[in-house]
Amino acid sequence: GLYFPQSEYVETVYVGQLAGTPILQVHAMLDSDSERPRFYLCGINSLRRPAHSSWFNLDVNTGILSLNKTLEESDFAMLNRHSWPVKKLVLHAMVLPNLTKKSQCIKHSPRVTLDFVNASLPHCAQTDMKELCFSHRDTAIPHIMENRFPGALRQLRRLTRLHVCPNYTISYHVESDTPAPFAVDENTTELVVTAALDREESERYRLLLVCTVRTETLITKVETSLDVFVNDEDDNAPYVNGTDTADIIISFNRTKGGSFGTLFIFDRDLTPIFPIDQTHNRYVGTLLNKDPWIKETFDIKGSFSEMKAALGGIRETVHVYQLVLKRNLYVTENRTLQLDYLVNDITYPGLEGTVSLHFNVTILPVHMRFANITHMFTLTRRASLYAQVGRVCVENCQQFDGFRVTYRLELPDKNASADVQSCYSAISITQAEDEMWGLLYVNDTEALRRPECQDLQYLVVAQEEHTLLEASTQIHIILDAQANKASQGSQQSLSCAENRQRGDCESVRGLGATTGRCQWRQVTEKGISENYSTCSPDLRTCPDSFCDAVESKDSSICPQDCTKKSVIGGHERGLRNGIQAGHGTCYCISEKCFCEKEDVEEVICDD
Amino acid sequence: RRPKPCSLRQLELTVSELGLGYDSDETVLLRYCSGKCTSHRENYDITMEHMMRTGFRKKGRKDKVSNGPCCRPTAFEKEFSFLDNNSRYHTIQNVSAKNCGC
Amino acid sequence: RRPKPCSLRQLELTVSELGLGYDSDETVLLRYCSGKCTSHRENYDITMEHMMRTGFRKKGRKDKVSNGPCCRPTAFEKEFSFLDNNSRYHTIQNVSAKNCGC
Amino acid sequence: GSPGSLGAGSGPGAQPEWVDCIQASDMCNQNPHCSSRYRVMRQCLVGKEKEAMLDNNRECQAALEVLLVSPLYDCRCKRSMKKELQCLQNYWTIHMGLTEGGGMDDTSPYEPVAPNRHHDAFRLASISSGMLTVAPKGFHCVDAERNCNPCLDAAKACNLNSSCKRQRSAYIATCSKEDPNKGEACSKKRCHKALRLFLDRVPPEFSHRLLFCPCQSVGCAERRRQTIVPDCSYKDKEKPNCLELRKVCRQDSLCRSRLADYLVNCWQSPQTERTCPNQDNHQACLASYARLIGTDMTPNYVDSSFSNWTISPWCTCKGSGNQEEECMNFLRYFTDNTCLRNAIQAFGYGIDNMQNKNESVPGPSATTKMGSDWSTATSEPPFVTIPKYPEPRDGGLAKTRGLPEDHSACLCANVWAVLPGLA
Repeated sequence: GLYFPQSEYVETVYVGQLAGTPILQVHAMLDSDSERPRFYLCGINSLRRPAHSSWFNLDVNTGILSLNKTLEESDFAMLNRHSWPVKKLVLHAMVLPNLTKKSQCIKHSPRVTLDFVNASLPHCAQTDMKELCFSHRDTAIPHIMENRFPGALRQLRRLTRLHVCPNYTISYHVESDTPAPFAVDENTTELVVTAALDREESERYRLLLVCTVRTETLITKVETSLDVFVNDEDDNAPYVNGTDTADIIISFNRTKGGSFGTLFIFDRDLTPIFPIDQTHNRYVGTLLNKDPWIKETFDIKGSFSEMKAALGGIRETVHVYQLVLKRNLYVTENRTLQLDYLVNDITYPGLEGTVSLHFNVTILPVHMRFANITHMFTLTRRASLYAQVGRVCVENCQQFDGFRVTYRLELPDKNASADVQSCYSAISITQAEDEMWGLLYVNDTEALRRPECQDLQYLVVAQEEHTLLEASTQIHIILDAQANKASQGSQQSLSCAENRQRGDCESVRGLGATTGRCQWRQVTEKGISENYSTCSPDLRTCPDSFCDAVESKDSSICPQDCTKKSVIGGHERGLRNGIQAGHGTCYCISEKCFCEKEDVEEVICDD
Repeated sequence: RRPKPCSLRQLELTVSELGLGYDSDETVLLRYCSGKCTSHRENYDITMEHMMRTGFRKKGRKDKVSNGPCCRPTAFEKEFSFLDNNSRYHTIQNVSAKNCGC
Repeated sequence: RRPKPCSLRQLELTVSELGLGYDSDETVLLRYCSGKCTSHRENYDITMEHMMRTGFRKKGRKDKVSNGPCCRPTAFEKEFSFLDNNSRYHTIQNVSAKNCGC
Repeated sequence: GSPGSLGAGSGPGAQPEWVDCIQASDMCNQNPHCSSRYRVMRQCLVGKEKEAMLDNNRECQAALEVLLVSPLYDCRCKRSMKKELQCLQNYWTIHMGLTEGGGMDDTSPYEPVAPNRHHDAFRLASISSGMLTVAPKGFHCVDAERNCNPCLDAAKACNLNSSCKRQRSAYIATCSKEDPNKGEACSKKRCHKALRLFLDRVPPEFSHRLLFCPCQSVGCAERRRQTIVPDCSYKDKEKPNCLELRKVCRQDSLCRSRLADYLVNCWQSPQTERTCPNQDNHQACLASYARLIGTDMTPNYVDSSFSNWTISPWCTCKGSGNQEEECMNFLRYFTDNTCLRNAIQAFGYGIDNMQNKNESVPGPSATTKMGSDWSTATSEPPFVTIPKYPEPRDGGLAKTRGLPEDHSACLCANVWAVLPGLA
């Protein structure tokens, strides 16, 4: 409907100005040819209209605000008790397409702020040319809706100064670097937009307003710039620039929430992200497929962002659409389908406000199989409890997402003798919640060291948890030479991490030690380093800032990766637990870890 | 010169100078405990001193024991946070003493 | 050989061997505290270690500080009485530890 | 008399101490006529339909009219007072109904600060002309050889004061503590509270020094940027639209109050010659800026540039649609604020030696620059300025005559005059 191009009007009024004196003129732009704007003063909120509003009159047809009474000193004093020489009067105006008695303001009613000065209007001699030409504090920037009717948007003449210098002639004209459909109506001195505007062509016009003041002896030109913004409306249909079809293959990653494929829809109109419930350029999407399986399995996720057009840098919108899985897919799922998605720009009035997008989806089954190789692992009989032997993984397991594969060990020959079967307790397999591979580790050192337990062969069975699909493979663990008697002593295995020096570390057995002995890592850098010195059961897996499935079986295996307790000394914590970086040597005593420079001997307090 | 008794002392130094490995030019007031605890010794301490000198050796023991109460913090300042020279924040606990005792 | 943590130990010896100057052949079970307090150390201790090595000297300080919690009795056996070799009774306090702590 | 002039201690002429809005609410509750309307008013403001309720509901209108002549209209809140939030909530119970919709017309619920009694040691024009910051006199470098880093010295001063050190460690620990179970870097809510506590409890000579230390190096500027632990208190995954952020802030009494206070003390519309309200009271501006930290509208330096730094809340004007101009205008309160820039630079020059703390001016509010839109709005004392006009393009023949009687003009206008024969 009718709208005000400005949300704020500012002017100054003086004691002594007479009833009928024009103050300023508000303007409304037409929304349709038949509209006739009716202007009214109104009350912004629930209060009785302020006393001073009765001093003013707003002409219902012209929008000219003028004085209803002569402004007196008493009016100024009565306003309020402050002693400021200038008091601010605030009014509000509204425009309706018909006559009304309503006094409550409607939405978007501009504010009129009048500075009431406790002095009389300056005479011509005291009036500067600038004051004569332009209302001094009117910095409001007009906003004009695109595609609308030409019309006056602003009174350039300073109405309060109309009769201050009667023998001056004042005229206005407008200039602009780039062609702009604006002119000045010489009779009414109103700035007029002469044609419907198109925001998609220009969002803003930078005008130069020139006021010419002619006296008998002098011609003075006063210029000032005025920006006019063009407001957007949904007058452009969505379009695809490039393809409207995405070919998608879903194989290993079939997890709920996974997103696939990306299609773009462009729109030369703006799409504000605030306020959210804005009804401007709103897109609604509809999945056209009726198949319930598709509706339960897939969704389309849309998002949009603002971008600048290559040509002219005009703001526009790009919408991005992706296919999203609403649930995990079983490994056996194997089908091809086409999704059709209709996007509708519901605020675009024209017919072509819709665009169809197509997602050609191929869902491949996941084959559970092990690589066709013989899995060989070597292991020393001196290995400690929890020593990691190696990993087993079905093909492509690293890319699996959305389903879980568990691993177990079985004897290749179920009717082997009890003695032979007892050897097989030597090795076990485990797996972390979020890991797709199995970790082989030493589970029984006694069995490992028994001479009769020669090379061990296991059957690894991998099973998918929903479909119970299985795959298996043979693994072969080759044990090195006889475990010598010395190392078989019942030396109590302790946490490698407790050792603070290379000598102690490499001479001691520790939980998880693959070689049977702990391994020392020496830092070279100064300060707090990720390669801190430490004693580890196996430098390949500890410390690596990751508390894996075997390490989490016992806090003494690799506290450097798994400790949740506080760390003393200069350090940086790992993302979830453990020590990411440490100063000097890091060592741990029952999960409490310390990082410090190591060249010290124990000092007793012998004061 | 009578040995100073166990008390709280302070020293202004940079975080880097704390020797914890952090690289930061921020300054901190390090409070620590130093001084003698002689007046808090018990018969136990006199005996321990004797045992450390000769007693344990005679009994074939190599234990190391403290022959007197230590001047130690009885409470720490809970935490100290600072920005290091790579613009990363760190918070360290119990680095400065709040009060001392034997 | 893992450094033994701070714990209560005991040793049988005569009163004369206590080194307190009493002459008595009576036997006493002396309990004392020994062992490491490594796992009770705090940032303070690491800093003190560094300061003792270089820090204090750089700042012109000569303070001596303990760079770790001490293994000390947290309670004593209240008293112990005995007859010396001149048939005179004596009672001495706090000569044997009841329990230990860092 | 005009509405709002009644109420304890606000008779004409008298300049009494301010009534705080907790006392005012107690006084109203002791008066049956007032307390019943107060209850009605609180009902009117509950829920989403409060704007419609205020405009159309007769009972709400009647209640508001009674409350406008109660002490609740002219009450104010002291900064860092006990029960500050409750005081602010009482204030907004009345004033929520007085302000227009989205506009930034809130008057500050806090007691107005006293105008700056002595002008700055040297005219700030040299600063406001965008001169590069030079090594400030106020912040002499403690250690000549080490490159000068006043922000590091500020951290040192705090660390050597046990209370400041404890408070600083508390908010940094809270703001840099990972929240693993929630998978978030930290708890922004807890961090904001810790920051507010720090800024409330630690005197400005420590906190302002950390926030506004003048920098001559990237390292120093980065330390200054890090002061509020921005990864937790400031940044977020996405940048909201600034109008959205303003709306969220105005729905929270504390944020709305501190934003209003910031605008009242830190924003001077370009029309006047002074760069800061309250006679260039830089201290009041810095204090109200600092108190925005820890609210939804937390501002910060956007990068570690030291010469021409920019301050902004965490928001963007992208996606503003037709309200881009309004959005940019709001953002300029931070990114293009001469008063804030001068106040920070003056702090760096050591000019503002905290002589006029936040003493409050007695009596009801006299300064409502933003102009509350109701009848008794006033404006500041007459703004006297010689308009800054760019030199006329080709040298005008006659200069403008006489002083403009309206003393000021904000429009930049080029003027030149031509003899009739030559036109």
